[in-house]
Amino acid sequence: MAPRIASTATDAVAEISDGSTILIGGFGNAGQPMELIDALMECGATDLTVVNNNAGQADAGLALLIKERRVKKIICSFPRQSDSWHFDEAYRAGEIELELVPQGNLAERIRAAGAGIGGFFTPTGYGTLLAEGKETRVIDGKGYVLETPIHADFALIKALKADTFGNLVYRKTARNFGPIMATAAKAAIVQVDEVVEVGSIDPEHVITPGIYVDTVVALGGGK
Amino acid sequence: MAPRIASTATDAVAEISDGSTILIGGFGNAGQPMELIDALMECGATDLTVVNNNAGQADAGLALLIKERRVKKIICSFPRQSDSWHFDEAYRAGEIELELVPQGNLAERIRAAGAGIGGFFTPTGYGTLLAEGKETRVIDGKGYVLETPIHADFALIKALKADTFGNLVYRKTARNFGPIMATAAKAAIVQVDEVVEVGSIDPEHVITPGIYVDTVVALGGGK
Amino acid sequence: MTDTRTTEDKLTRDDMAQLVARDIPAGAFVNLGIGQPTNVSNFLTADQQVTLHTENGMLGMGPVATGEDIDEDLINAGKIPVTELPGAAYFHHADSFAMMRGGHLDVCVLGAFQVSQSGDLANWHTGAEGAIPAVGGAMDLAIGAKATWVMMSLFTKTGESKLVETLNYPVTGLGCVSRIYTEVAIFELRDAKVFVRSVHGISFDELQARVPVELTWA
Amino acid sequence: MTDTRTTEDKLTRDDMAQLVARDIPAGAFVNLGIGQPTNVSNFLTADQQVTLHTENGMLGMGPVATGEDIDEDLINAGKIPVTELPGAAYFHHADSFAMMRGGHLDVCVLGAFQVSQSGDLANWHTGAEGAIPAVGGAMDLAIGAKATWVMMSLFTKTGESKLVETLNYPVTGLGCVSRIYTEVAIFELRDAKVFVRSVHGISFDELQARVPVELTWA
Repeated sequence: MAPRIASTATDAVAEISDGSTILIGGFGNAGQPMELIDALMECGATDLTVVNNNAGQADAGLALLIKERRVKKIICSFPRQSDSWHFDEAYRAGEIELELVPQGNLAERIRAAGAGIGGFFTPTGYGTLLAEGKETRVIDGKGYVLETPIHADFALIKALKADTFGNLVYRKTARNFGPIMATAAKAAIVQVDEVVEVGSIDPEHVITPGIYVDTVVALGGGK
Repeated sequence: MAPRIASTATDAVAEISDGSTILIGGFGNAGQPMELIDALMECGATDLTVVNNNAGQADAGLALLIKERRVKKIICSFPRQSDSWHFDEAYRAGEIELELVPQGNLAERIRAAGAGIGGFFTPTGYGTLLAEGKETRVIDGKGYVLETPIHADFALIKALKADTFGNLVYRKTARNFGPIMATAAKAAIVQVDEVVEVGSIDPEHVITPGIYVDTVVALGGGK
Repeated sequence: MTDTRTTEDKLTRDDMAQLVARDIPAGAFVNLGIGQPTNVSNFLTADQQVTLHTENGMLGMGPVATGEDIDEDLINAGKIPVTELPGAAYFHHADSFAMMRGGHLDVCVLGAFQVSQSGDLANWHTGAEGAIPAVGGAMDLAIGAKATWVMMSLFTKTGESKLVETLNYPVTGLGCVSRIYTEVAIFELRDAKVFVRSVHGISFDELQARVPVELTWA
Repeated sequence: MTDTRTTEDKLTRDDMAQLVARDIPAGAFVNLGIGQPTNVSNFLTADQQVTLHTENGMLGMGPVATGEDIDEDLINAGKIPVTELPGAAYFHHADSFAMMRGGHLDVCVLGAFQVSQSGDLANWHTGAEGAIPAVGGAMDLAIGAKATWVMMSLFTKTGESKLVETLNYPVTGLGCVSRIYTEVAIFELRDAKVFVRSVHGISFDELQARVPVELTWA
C-alpha cells in the first residue's frame, strides 16, 4: 500500500493513542524527527513507552514529553546527559521507568522485531549488571546474553526524501536508527524534506523500501 | 586495510587451502562469481565445506567441484534441480554431506556470523524435519528454532564495482547473498566488473563497506 | 468468469489464478510462489497497485522479461528473467527474508502437496525413500506472510483429497494456510473450521463425501 | 617524543595519544571512544591510512568540522560535527554495531575507571548510590574490536591504582582489554600476565609498589 501523505506533522501523528509504544529515530540532532515529536506533544497521547537512544535533552522534543509525564517508560542506551534534567527529575521521582540497553543491543533488538526473530544471543553486556536476570549461555567458550525483540506500535523517523511509494533515502549519519525502526513498528510515520515522484529514486539506492512506510509528511527544509 | 587488488582470478583465490569453509554468492546465475569458482577449481584445494544457495548445476562451476569430490560438505537450501546431476550422484554415493537449511535461515545464519550473534530463534522450520535435533522454544505462543551462525574462512562473491578501498556496489538481484557473505568470512574475495578510484562511489550508495573486503579482482564484462 | 458460489464447470488454472488475483487487496505486497501461483500476476490489474516481492531481493518486480529486456542480473525466485517497475527496490538476502519472516508481506500464494484442516502445509518434500530433499524458501514463505493462500488441485491422480485431517507428507509450516483455491472448491480456514466459499463442477455434498474433514458452507 | 622504555617525565595527554597513534597498525579500522581517545586522531598520519569508524553509522570519518563544513547530519558518537573522507560509507545502527560486535574493527581505544589484571573493563557506571546509569555504546565497543586499548591516568586523585586485581566498579566487558596507556606506564595484558612495556617518571619498582597486581618487565 502506498503510504498516506499527511499534510502536516499533526495530521501524521493523529492516530497515536494512549498507551502506545513508539520508536523515535535520531542520534543527537541527526535524524531526530523534531516536528513529529512536537506534534506528538500536541496530540495529547499519554502513558507512552518510548524507545530512543537518549532520554531527551534540554527543553525540547522528547524532554518535554517526559516533563509532562506523558512517558511512562523509556527504553534507551544513554539517558544521562548534561541537559537531560527533565528525565533526571522524573527518574529520581520514580515517575518514569527506565530500561537501559547497550546501544548495539538496542539496535539489534529493534532489527530483530522487524525481522521476525524471537530472540538472539549477543556477547554485549555479558557478565554485566545489564545482563542480570537475563538468560545467558556460553557458546564456543564465549559468553552471550539472550535479548528479545522490541516491537512497537509506531515509529517516528526522519529521512531525506520519500517517493510516493514510500521508498526512503537518508542523509549521512542521520540514517542511524531510521531504517531499522521503520521495520519494527506496526506503523512507521516519516518526516522528509521532500516527497518525489515514483521512479526518481534509483532502486539500487533505496534504503528503506516503501513496504515499511505507512505515513509520510513533507516538511521542506534540508540541504 | 585497503584490499589487495589481484591481477587474475587465479591470483585472487591463491590462499584458499584444503579444508576451508567457503561461502559462494549468487542465486541462479545472478551474482554467481563464475570466474572465482573456476579459479578455485584450478587451484586444487580440496576437502572443502561450501555454502551456497544451491549445489551446482550442469557441468560448470560448483557442479564440477562436486564432480571432482573436492567438496566434503555442502550447506544449502536447494540442492535438487533438474541439472544437479553431479550433486545427486555424489549424494547418493554417500560422498558428500548435505546440511539442508531453509533459505531465510541460511541468510540469517550468515548475517549472524558477520554480526557476532551467537544464535537466534527463528520461526522458520519450526515443527518440521529441518528442526529435528535442534533446540526449540515457544515465545509468546509462537514456535521458534534456535539456529547458529555460519562462519567461514573465505567468501567468493561478485559485485558490480569496487573502489580501491574495497567499497562495493552490486547490480539488481545479483546483490543477493554478497553483502552478508562478505561479513561472515575471514577473507572476502570479490570479482567485479571494474575497480574505480576512491571517491567515485557515493558514500550513501555503498552496499558493502570496504572493511569487509580483502581481495578484489577486476574481470571486465558487465553492462 | 464470475465469482459465483456454484458453477457447473470446474475452474481452469486461469480461472483459479484470476480468482486469487481478484481476492488480493488493493495496494497489497505479495509474494507469488514458483509454479501455478506465478500465473496470478497475469490477472492483477493496474488499479490494484499490487507490489510483487521476489525473495531473491526485490520489491516492485514487473512481468517476465523478453527479448532485449532479458538481463541475467534481474531474475525472480524461479530464476526466470523479469523486469523492474518504477518504485522498485533491491536488497540483500537477509533483508529480503527478514521482510518475509517479519510479517511485512500481506499475502503469499503457494502450491501444495497437502494442507491439513488446521492449516498445516506440506509442499517441500514428498518424504519418498531416496528422494533428495530441497527446501529453498518454502518454509520461510509459508510462515512469513500475514496470509498464506494455497493453489492446488484438490485431488491426487488416484482421487485422494489433498485437504486432509493431518498431513502425511513432511510439514513445511504449521497452521499457516488460511485459504485454499482448488479446481472444484475454494476453502477458508478460520476459527478452527474449514469453510467452503464456492463449489465448481461438484456439489457441496459430493465434496464433503470426498474430503475427509468436516466442511461448513460459508 | 620517542618511544623509549624509560623517561624521566610523565607522559602528557598528547604524548599518550601520540603513542597510541603510532601503535595503530597501518591500514587499520579503528574506533576512538569519546573523550581522551578522540585526541588520538590528531596524531594519525596520512601514511598510516587508518579508517575511523563512528558507531552512529559511518566509516571514513574525517576531522572535526568547523565553520561552513558543519552539518548537523554528519556527527560522531560524541555528537560533534565531523567531516567525511573519500571512500567513506554510511550505514544504519544495526549494521554499524554488527560491524563492531562481529569483530571487524582492528582496534578500539577507550577511557576507563578501572581495568583488572585479566583485562576486565569498567568505564560505564560508577555504581554510586543514586547515580543515573547510562551505557551508550560502551559495552559494544569494549567487547567488539579485535583489540581494545585503554587510555587512562593510572592513579585516582587519592592515589589509588586503577589497574586492579578485580574491579570494584560495575563491569563493562570481561577480559577485553589488551593494552593500557597511562601517564606513567604502558601495560600489555597477555598470557594471563601484566607486562610493563615502558615507565615514565617512575621506576619499575616504584610502579610495582603502587599497583596491586604482579607486573612483569616486558
